Parts: sequence; structure tokens; C-alpha cells
Amino acid sequence: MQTHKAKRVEIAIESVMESRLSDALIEAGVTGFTILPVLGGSGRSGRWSREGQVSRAGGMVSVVCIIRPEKLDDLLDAAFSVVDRHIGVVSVLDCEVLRAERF
Amino acid sequence: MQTHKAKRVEIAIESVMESRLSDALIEAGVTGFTILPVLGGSGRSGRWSREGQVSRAGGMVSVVCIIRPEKLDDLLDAAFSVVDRHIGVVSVLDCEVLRAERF
Amino acid sequence: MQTHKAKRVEIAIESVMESRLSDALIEAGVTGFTILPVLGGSGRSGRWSREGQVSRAGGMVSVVCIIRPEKLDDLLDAAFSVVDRHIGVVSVLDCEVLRAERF
Amino acid sequence: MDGILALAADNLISPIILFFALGLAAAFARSDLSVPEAVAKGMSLYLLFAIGFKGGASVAAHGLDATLIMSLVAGAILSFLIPFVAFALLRVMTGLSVVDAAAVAGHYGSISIVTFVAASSVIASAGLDSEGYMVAVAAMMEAPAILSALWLIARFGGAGQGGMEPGLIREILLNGSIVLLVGSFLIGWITGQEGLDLIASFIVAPFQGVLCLFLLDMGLVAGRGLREARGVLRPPLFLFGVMMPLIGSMFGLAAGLLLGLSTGGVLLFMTLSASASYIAVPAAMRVALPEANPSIYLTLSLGVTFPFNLTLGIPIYLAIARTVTGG
Amino acid sequence: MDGILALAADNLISPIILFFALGLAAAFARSDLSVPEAVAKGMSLYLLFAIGFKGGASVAAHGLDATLIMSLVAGAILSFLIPFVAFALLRVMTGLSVVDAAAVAGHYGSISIVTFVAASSVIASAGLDSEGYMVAVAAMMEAPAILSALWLIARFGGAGQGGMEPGLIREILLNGSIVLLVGSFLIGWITGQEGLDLIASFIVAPFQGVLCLFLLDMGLVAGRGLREARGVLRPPLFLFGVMMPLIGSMFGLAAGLLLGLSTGGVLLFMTLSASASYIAVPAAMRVALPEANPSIYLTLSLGVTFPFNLTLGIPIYLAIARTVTGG
Amino acid sequence: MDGILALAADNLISPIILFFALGLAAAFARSDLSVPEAVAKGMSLYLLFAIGFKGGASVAAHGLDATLIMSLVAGAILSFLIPFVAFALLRVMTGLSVVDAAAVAGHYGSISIVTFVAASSVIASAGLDSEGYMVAVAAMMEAPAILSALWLIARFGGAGQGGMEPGLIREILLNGSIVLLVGSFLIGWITGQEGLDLIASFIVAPFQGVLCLFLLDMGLVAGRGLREARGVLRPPLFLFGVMMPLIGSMFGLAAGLLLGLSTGGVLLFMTLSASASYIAVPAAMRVALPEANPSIYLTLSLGVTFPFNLTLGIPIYLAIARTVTGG
Ligand SMILES: Nc1ncnc2c1ncn2[C@@H]1O[C@H](COP(=O)(O)O)[C@@H](O)[C@H]1O
Ligand SMILES: Nc1ncnc2c1ncn2[C@@H]1O[C@H](COP(=O)(O)O)[C@@H](O)[C@H]1O
Ligand SMILES: Nc1ncnc2c1ncn2[C@@H]1O[C@H](COP(=O)(O)O)[C@@H](O)[C@H]1O
Ligand code: NA
Ligand code: NA
Ligand code: NA
Repeated sequence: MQTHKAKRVEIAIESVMESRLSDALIEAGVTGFTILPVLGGSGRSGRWSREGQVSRAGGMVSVVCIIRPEKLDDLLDAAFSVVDRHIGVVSVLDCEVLRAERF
Repeated sequence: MQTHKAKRVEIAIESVMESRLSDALIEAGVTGFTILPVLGGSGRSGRWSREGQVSRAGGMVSVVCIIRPEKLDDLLDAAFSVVDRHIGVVSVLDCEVLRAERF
Repeated sequence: MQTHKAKRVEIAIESVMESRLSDALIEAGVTGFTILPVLGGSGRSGRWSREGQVSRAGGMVSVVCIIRPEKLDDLLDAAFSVVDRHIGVVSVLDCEVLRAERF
Repeated sequence: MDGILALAADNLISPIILFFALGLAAAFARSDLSVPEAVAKGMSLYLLFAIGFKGGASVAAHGLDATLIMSLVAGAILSFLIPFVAFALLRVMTGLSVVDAAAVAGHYGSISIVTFVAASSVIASAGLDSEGYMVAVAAMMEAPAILSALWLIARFGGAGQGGMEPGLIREILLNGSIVLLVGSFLIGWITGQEGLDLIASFIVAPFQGVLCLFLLDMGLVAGRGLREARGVLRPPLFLFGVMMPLIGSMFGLAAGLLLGLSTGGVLLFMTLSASASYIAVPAAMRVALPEANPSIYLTLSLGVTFPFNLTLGIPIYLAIARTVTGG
Repeated sequence: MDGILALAADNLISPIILFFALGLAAAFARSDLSVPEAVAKGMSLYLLFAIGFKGGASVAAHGLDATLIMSLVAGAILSFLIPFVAFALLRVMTGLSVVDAAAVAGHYGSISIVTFVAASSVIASAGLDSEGYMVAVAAMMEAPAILSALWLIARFGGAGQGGMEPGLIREILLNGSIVLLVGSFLIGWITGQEGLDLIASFIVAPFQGVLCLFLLDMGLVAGRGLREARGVLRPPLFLFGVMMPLIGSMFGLAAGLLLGLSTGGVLLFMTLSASASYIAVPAAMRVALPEANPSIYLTLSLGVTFPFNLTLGIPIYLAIARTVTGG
Repeated sequence: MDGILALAADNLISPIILFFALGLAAAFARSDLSVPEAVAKGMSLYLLFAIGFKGGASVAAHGLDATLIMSLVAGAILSFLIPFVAFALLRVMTGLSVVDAAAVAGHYGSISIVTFVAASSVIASAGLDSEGYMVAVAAMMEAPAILSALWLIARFGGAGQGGMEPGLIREILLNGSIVLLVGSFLIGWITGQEGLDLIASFIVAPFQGVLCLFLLDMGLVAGRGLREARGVLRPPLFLFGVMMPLIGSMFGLAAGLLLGLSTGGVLLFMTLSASASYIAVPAAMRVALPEANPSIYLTLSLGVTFPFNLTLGIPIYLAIARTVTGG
């Protein structure tokens, strides 16, 4: 099966920032992304879990974008502008995709 | 720690198609997969979010399979046969696994 | 944008073992991880789905850790000590991260 | 005419309509108000459970009307038939492709159970009664329209690989809503008044309150859908979304009169025929007709026809039903 | 005998059993009907909250029976003891390995709170009464059986690294169900009738209705489990799943009589002893005994013993309890 | 004084407080008891829906008091003002940075709707009455404090890029809680007694029971937060968390007296001023002031001030309100 090189970017970010990140991504020309829920985690600011939250402020989501390699820098700039002052982990992987015309 | 080369295939697909995809994967000899919930996303057909759905038709899931490299083509054929006419993003990564006897 | 090499380890494990895994990871010096919910899956022990569970015993979660490459072995040892007798799939990918000072 | 207006005005300031409007308004204003998916699904299970059970208990109480079977048959026929009318209208009025027109048509043959519930509330507050087995008719009308839609595609072309996916028929007939509605109906019938007494304080007393919260969520969802799909809703489509329920209701009226139902029963038959599906049919369309554009059929059924029926449609149908049956 | 049959028949057409059957049927027919995980968990919190509180309020009303402590001790002893009986039976009747037999045995020493609730409903509709503190006995019986199972492994070998994981004991004793049940019991006791009046329309009136929906979900889950695990359920295992509750109930009967409980209290003791855990014990087994096959113990306790107790077991135990206590 | 103690003791053994305590205890003991996120959110929607609607219906019943507008204005002023008092106190008493002090201060100007609900329960069991529109005052007080916090940062420096994110104001004013509370209030007002009769068995009868379950969850969350954030809670901070509500309540008292409210109304104004936000304000702070440490403001508002108000604060405020108004 014919596949094509692409980048998979994963951004873990606080839920309250989700809509700002989505807007920034779309503005940067990202054609698609998928948002996964996050149950909990641990980092420099300690451990947390979704069931221990009264507040909308607490949760995080993980945003996954698959893009053409040449768009990577635009995406990272856009993501960084949102994540900069905020909690967030950004990682990039190499991958292959089917149906490249979709990206 | 001893690790072994494998492929990690991720298929984002509409929830209504999930059981058809699972059946196709099992038929293609895939020994295991994990299904993650998806909260929302964006693509050529616009933005959507799980909380804005009355309909079972709306949601998506993400199916992750880790397989031996030599099984990749069978898996992609199986996945493609289901995804073909439908919404769906298929990506493939190289990875290493512990306990290769399980795959 | 400046990125740095890192490893992305993904551990699918039964929910009941989650706190034991987290403790082991933190003890092994892992500075952060993110826990994703799992809806269902299939493996040698058959198919399962979260909506078919009365029992806390049934579900799984997926734990994702992004770490510096040199910490990989410690992490895998820690993960293996928990996963060993239990159900669990451990995979490792190469990735790049922004803001390496956080890891 | 005055009566209709008064009734519509009365209906418009009922809490359930106002909560629907609140949801719409919150969505348009882009508030982050939202009902968790699990809670919304839980409320819809509750509503199906409650109306199914109450329908069954009412059949147990009033005895089995000889027209039950006839009503079921009539419901199935209407569900098969209405999509053809809708399809013809869509092809004439709007520029929709065959695939999209067939998909939309399928939705209008099927039903919206929440519209049915709202009509039942109106019946109750108008002091009328209705046949308990109308719940079973509602279940009966869910699926046949899907077959009509697929047949329309097969006949008039459009989707290359059109045709039935294996297992789809079983999935449609055994979809959760139908199973719960019919199952609760049967259990209500079997256990009768005694069963109803046991669980009345769960399914009768709090029903209207749950319905308010549920319609708040429906308003949010419909509003968000309309906001996303602004572009889709050109005037001819919008017009179709308002005309089609009125046309559908006439078929329901005919059926109800032929069957000799009570005023409430006629109203319910009109409402079922007038309403459009936004759960079972969209799911089936995604599987069988992925080429059809979901934002067209969801926007029409959920964004236009559902609010129309809820606010203006039901009072109109009630006025007609009353006039015609003299009830 | 006639009495048992009439009672069983009566029990079989109660809404809660019929909704359980609906769930089973929907699962077997592979309907996609499902209750969201969060809603199912919410309902189980509600049930624990309600029965705990009502038990406590009843203790506050009727005064503290001198046998409370004795009943708790008896419960703990039964929970410790029954696994040994179950283990011996399993090793004789079935070909299960030591590990699997011990794991299954642990489930039968512990209890199913929903079975307890169903028995309480039967008591109420039979016009009987029971000791409020039986709720505390139920909580008491959850955990000891797990220790017996682990001891059986340690004694008869099987799992290489058998033995207690650190922290497991604390986890078992403080598992959410026990804490909520005991906590609500104590709060009901402290606040008494006044507290009950305050929240009765939440925990008394809608209780049966919630139980129906909850059992619908249990039926779905049990049915899906049975469908997946067909292969596991060989005749000797099935037989064990039906015999063991009957044997267990005899131990409960003995305890109830020795303690001089009311007819209702005896029935509850029999039911607790007869029922098998499908929440706390499976979780503990996954941690401590991952080598044991979960589809064996879950299928037996949830797929065989739970439906058996719900439909036939409880009427049998009630008939026996009535005969023996003359109640 | 005796009166306060008796009242506090009485309050302390009410089911809602005891369930909160149960949650705290379970969290400290590291039980795995937990309420699913969706269920907790569903219950909070229910509480907002119910108190909003009841407030509106009460306004419809008692006619519109001339002081409604004045009360809204007073609420807004208090919400703007109290953060300045809190900020000064924090800078003097504790070593918090400007950013953290401003963030905490914002929380104390805003309100906790559950504390408001608990005070309403106390009013009802004390046989008092209150102005229905206090619900609208509560909604009014949610947001202004956030602006004060941001102004404090801008004025006293601290965060480099302080200042309003685009869209934040809209988000704050249209946050889900405010929209649902105000919307339900208006609908309750429009539909009046008739509307209330329709849904009373959903929003009145089961209210206290839902509140118990909800406070169980609040106890779990507060307890887990306190356990995680032990390190943060140094004595001066803890002291602030207890003193600030008392100080805040005095502002509320002044406002209530100036407006000439009933005893119940004065108590509610005191409670609103005394309570601290743990939903709307933390969310806004994460967006606008990510440099502020969430464990400080969440621990203070949810871990210290909320339990203080619930247990001791409200009885104190009630005693004062009664003495001063002679009610
Ligand atoms: N190294 C990591 N790998 C995966 N997720 C992480 C990592 N570091 C932080 N996170 C996630 O980001 C959240 C906030 O991190 P922090 O800002 O370090 O407290 C954590 O609670 C985790 O969910
Ligand atoms: N490039 C992408 N990266 C990640 N997810 C995507 C991407 N494109 C589409 N998706 C997901 O697939 C769904 C449907 O895509 P589409 O068919 O393009 O509307 C979207 O809503 C996303 O959840
Ligand atoms: N190859 C695989 N790829 C992804 N997930 C897997 C794989 N194998 C097993 N899993 C996950 O691990 C669970 C238990 O696997 P098993 O122990 O093989 O039954 C499955 O239900 C899946 O959720
Ligand atoms: Na219709
Ligand atoms: Na037992
Ligand atoms: Na305040």
C-alpha cells in the first residue's frame, strides 16, 4: 500500500486553552487535528486526575495533528505562541500516511 | 532492556464504523489493538466536538495497533477496505516493543 | 523552531495497576507522564469494551511518558517491574520536543 | 385561527420550550455551557424508559384496542412512503444531489422521539387522552424510512457502491432506542398498574423536569449545529424544513382518521409523521451512505424541523386534530 | 413447594427482573443498547448511598439490637469460611487449576450488593421487616474472602509469586463501595428520622425505578460477558455456579438462626452468603493474582450466580426462611 | 453565643455536612471512592437549574421588590471591591508574590454557588424566608472580581505579559454556570407558579438528596486537593482562608442592611461575600494569569474557606443576621 511521509505533532495542553490552540492551528493552515481526552498526569506542578476536579480549570487534552513535513514549522510556531506561557508538552514524530491528498 | 522493532498504526475513524474495522482487523490476523476515545476535531468536513452531538453518528474513535513489521501490509489493506469510502486518517510509525512474543 | 531528541514511551495497562505504575515511574525519576483513557480493545484475552464493565477490574489506561533518551532504560526497567506479571503493552518511539528544559 | 395562536403562545412559554430556547441562545452566544455526553445519553435512556413503560401500562389499563395492529401497519407504511414525497419535493425545490436528497428524505420518514414526548406533554396539559400503544407505533416508524432512502439511491443512482452493508438491517432494527422503547413498553404492559405504582415516582413525577434539562441540551446541540452549518442552509432548504413537517402531518392525519383514533392519538400520528429523525437515521446514513453530507441532513432535521415542530408545529397539529375529530 | 413456585413466578414478572431480562436479551441479540459507564457508576453510587442511609436510619428508629456486633462477627466468619467450601467443591467438581479455583472461591465468600438490594425489595413487597444493620454486615462480608483466596494460593501453590502486594489490604478495606455504604449507614444512624425525612424523596421514592435501569445495565453487561465467554462455561462450572449459592445460603441460614434474626434478616443473611462479588473481588484478583483467568470468575459470578439468585434463588431463600422462622 | 454554638452543632450533624465530611475522610484515607466527572457535572447543572428556577418562581410569586436593581448593583460593587481588601491582607499577612496574591484575591471577590445553596437550606430549616432574586445577585457577583484581580496585576506588576487575552471577558460573562443560573431564573420568573408546579417533583423534592451526593464529591475533591497541596498551606495562608470570609461577610452584612433585606436575604448576602469561587475564577486565572500557582488559590478557596463556611461560617452569619435584623 502506497504511503507518504508526514509529521505527527502531539500537544498536551490545559482544556481552558483548547479553543485558543485550535484557532491558532487553523489560522496557521493546519487542515486537520484530533483532540483526545486526558484522564490525569504528572509533571513539575504535581499529580492530578480528572476525577479530582471541580473546576473546569484543571483538565488537559491532547491534540494530535498529522501534517505534511513542510508545514511543520508554521504549526510549531502557532502552537508555541499559545503554549508559551502555559502548561503544555509538544512532541513531533515522523510517520507515514495513507491517502496523502487529504493533508 | 531488550526491545524489538514493530509498527504502530493509528486509525481515526467514525464510531459507527468501529465494529466493522475491528472485525476487518481481526480477520486480517491482527492480534491486538486498543481503542481510544476522541473528544473532537477538525478536518475538511469542519469542526466537531463530542459534547455537541445528539447523534451516535457524530463521534470518532482512534484505534491503535502495534504489529510486527511483516504484517503491516495486511493490516493496511484491511483498514483501507473499511476506511475507503469513509472518514478516516491512517498513520504508521516505527516503534520498539518489549515482550515481542506477545505480537 | 529548535527541537530536541527524546523518547516517547506508551504503556497500555489495566486501570487497577495505574497507581502502582505511576509510583514506579516517579521513583525511577520520570518527571512527567500523561494518562489517556481507553475505550476498549482486543488481545490474547479477547475483546472488551468499557461499556460492558461493571467491574473496576476491567478497564485499561494508556500512559504516555516523554523522556530524555538517556533515561529510557530506567523507565523501561520500572515499567517492566510492574507490567511483568500483568497485562500490558509497552512501546517506544523516537520523537522531538520543544522546550527541552522541561524534561 | 385565534385558538391556534393562543395555543401556540401558551406552548411557547412552557418551561420545556423556554429551556430549549435558552440552549439555542447560549449556543448562538458561544457560551461554554454544555451537558456532558454521558448525562445527555443517560437522560435520553430515562425518557425512552419512561414513555415506553407508561405507554405499556396504559395499554394494560385500557385493554387492547383492536386497532393496535392496524396502527402499527399504518405507521410502517407511512415511514416507507413519506421519504418518496420528501425526495420528490427536494429534487423539485432544492438543488440537492440524488445522494443528499435521498439521505434527507430518509430522515423525514423516520421520527423524533423527543418531539413525540413534547406532543404527549401538550396532550396531557390540554386534558386529552391518547392510545398508549402510540409508543409502539413510534418504534415501528423508526426504521422503514431507511430502506426507502437506500432504494431511492439504488433506483436513481448517485453513490457508486450504494447498497446494503452486511449487518446494517440488524443494526437498524436492534438499535438501542428501539430496543429500550419496545422493551419498556412490553414490561409496562406485562406489569401493568402494579408495576407503574412501583416506579411512578421515578418515571412520572420528575419527567417534566428531566425533559426541561434534556431540551436545554437539545437547544445547545441544535444551536451549535446551526452555527457551524450556516453556509448549508440556503432558503429553499430552509423552506423545505418547514413545509415538509406540515405535509407529513397530513399523512398522519389521514392515517389517524382512517384508524378512528382519539384526538390525542391523531395528534400523535400527525406529530410522528411530521417529525424527522436525528439519531437512528443519521447513524445508518454514515454507514450506508457516507457520501451524503451529514451537515445537510442534521441541520435540516435538528436545526429546522425539530424547533419548528416543538414551537409552532404541535399547536397547529393539535388545532387541526381537534377541529377534525371534534375532540 | 407451590408457595415457592408462586413466589418465583411473582418475582419473575416484577419490573426489576424483567428489565434485567431485557438487558440480557438485548446483549444476546447484539443490540447496541448501552448505558454510559459514568451513568452506570452514578447509579451504583446512588444505590449504595440509599441503602446505606436507610439501613442506618432504621437502626436509629428501632434502637440498637444487641446482636449487631455478633452479626458483624458472623458475617466476617462466613466470608472467611465460604471460600474454603467453594475451593474444595471446585477442585472436586471441575478441572480448574489451583489459581483459578482459589480466585473463583474468593468471589463466593464475598457478596453482591445488588443481589442484597433485590432481596430487600422482595422483603418489602412481602410485607416483612429486617434488621437495618444488615447493610453493615454486607459491608463486613466484602473483604475477608479475598484473604482466604490468597491464603489458599499460598498453601496449595500455583502462582509463583503469590502473596500480598504492598498496599492491597488497605485498598480492599477502603474500596469505594465499602466506604460509601458504611459512611451512609453511619450518617443515616446519626441523623435518624430527621435526616431521612429530609432526603426521603431522593432515596426512597425513586429507588425502585433507578434499580430497574441499573438492572437493565447489569443484564447488558452479564449478557455481553456470557456471549464473549461461551467457551469457558463448561457444564461442571455452570453447575457449580448454581449449586454454590444454594450451599452458601445454608451457611447464612445457620448464622441467621443462631443469631435469632427476624425472617427478613435471615433471608438477607442467606442472600449475602449465596451471592458472589463482581466488583471488589475481581479488582483485587487482577492486582494480586493476575495469572487467574478473569473470564472464568466474572462469567460465573455475574453470568450464572447473579441471575440465578435474582430469579430463583431469592424466592427459594425466602420460602425457606419463612418455613424455618415461622415468619 | 450559646445560640451560635447550638446552631453550629445542629448544622454540623446535618446530612449534607456529614456527607462532605465523609468525602474528606475518604480522601484523606486514600480510598478510591470517586464520583465520575460527568455525574458530578450533571449534579452541578441540576443544582444551578433548580436554584435558578426556584429563585425566579419566588420572584414571580412575591412580586418584584423595588430593591432588585439596587441589590444587583450592590453585588457587583462588592465583587469588585472585596479583592482589594483581600489583596492588601494577603500582602501584609503572607509572603505571597503579587501575582499569586492578586489571583487569590480574585477568588474571594467572586462566589461559591454551593455555599449559597447550603445557606439557603439553613434558611429553610430555620423557618426563614429570603428574596428570590438573591440568585440573580449571586450570578452578578461571579465575574467582576476577575477584573479587579487583573487590574491589581496591571497596577502592581508581576506578570510580564499581564493584560486581557482577547475573548476572555466574553468567556467569563457567558460561562456556563452564569448562563444556566440566570436563564433558569428568568424562566422560573416567566412561568411562575404554574411552571414550578410542573417540575417541582424534579427540582424541589429530591434537591436535598442530590446536594448530599454532590457534597460527598466536593469533600473528596477538597480532601484530595488538600493532601496534594499540604506543602502550600503554611499557617498565615490558612489563617487568611478563615479570616477573609469573616471579613467578607461584614461587607455583605452592610450591603444587606442598607438595602433593607429580610433576615434570610442578609444571611445570603453575607454568605456570598464570604464565599470564594472555585470554578469560574480558577478557569479565568489559568487563561489570563498562568504564572499564578493554582494549588495556592484552589487549596485556599476549596480546601479552607469552603469547609469553613459550610460548617462554622453559615451558622455564625445566621446568628449575626438574626441579631442585627431582629429576625
Ligand atoms: N514528560 C512528560 N511526558 C508526558 N506528559 C507530560 C510530561 N510532562 C508533563 N506532562 C503533562 O503535562 C502536565 C503538566 O505538566 P507540568 O507543567 O510539568 O506540571 C502533566 O500533568 C502531564 O499531564
Ligand atoms: N491531519 C489530521 N490530523 C489529525 N486528525 C485529523 C486530520 N484530518 C482529519 N482528522 C480527523 O478526522 C476527522 C474527519 O476529517 P475530515 O474527513 O477531513 O473532516 C476530523 O474531525 C479529525 O478528527
Ligand atoms: N498489539 C497490540 N496493539 C495495541 N494494543 C494491544 C495489542 N495487544 C494488546 N493490546 C491491548 O492490551 C489489552 C490486553 O491484551 P492481552 O493481554 O493480549 O489480552 C488488549 O485488550 C488491548 O487493549
Ligand atoms: Na416523520
Ligand atoms: Na457470598
Ligand atoms: Na465572595
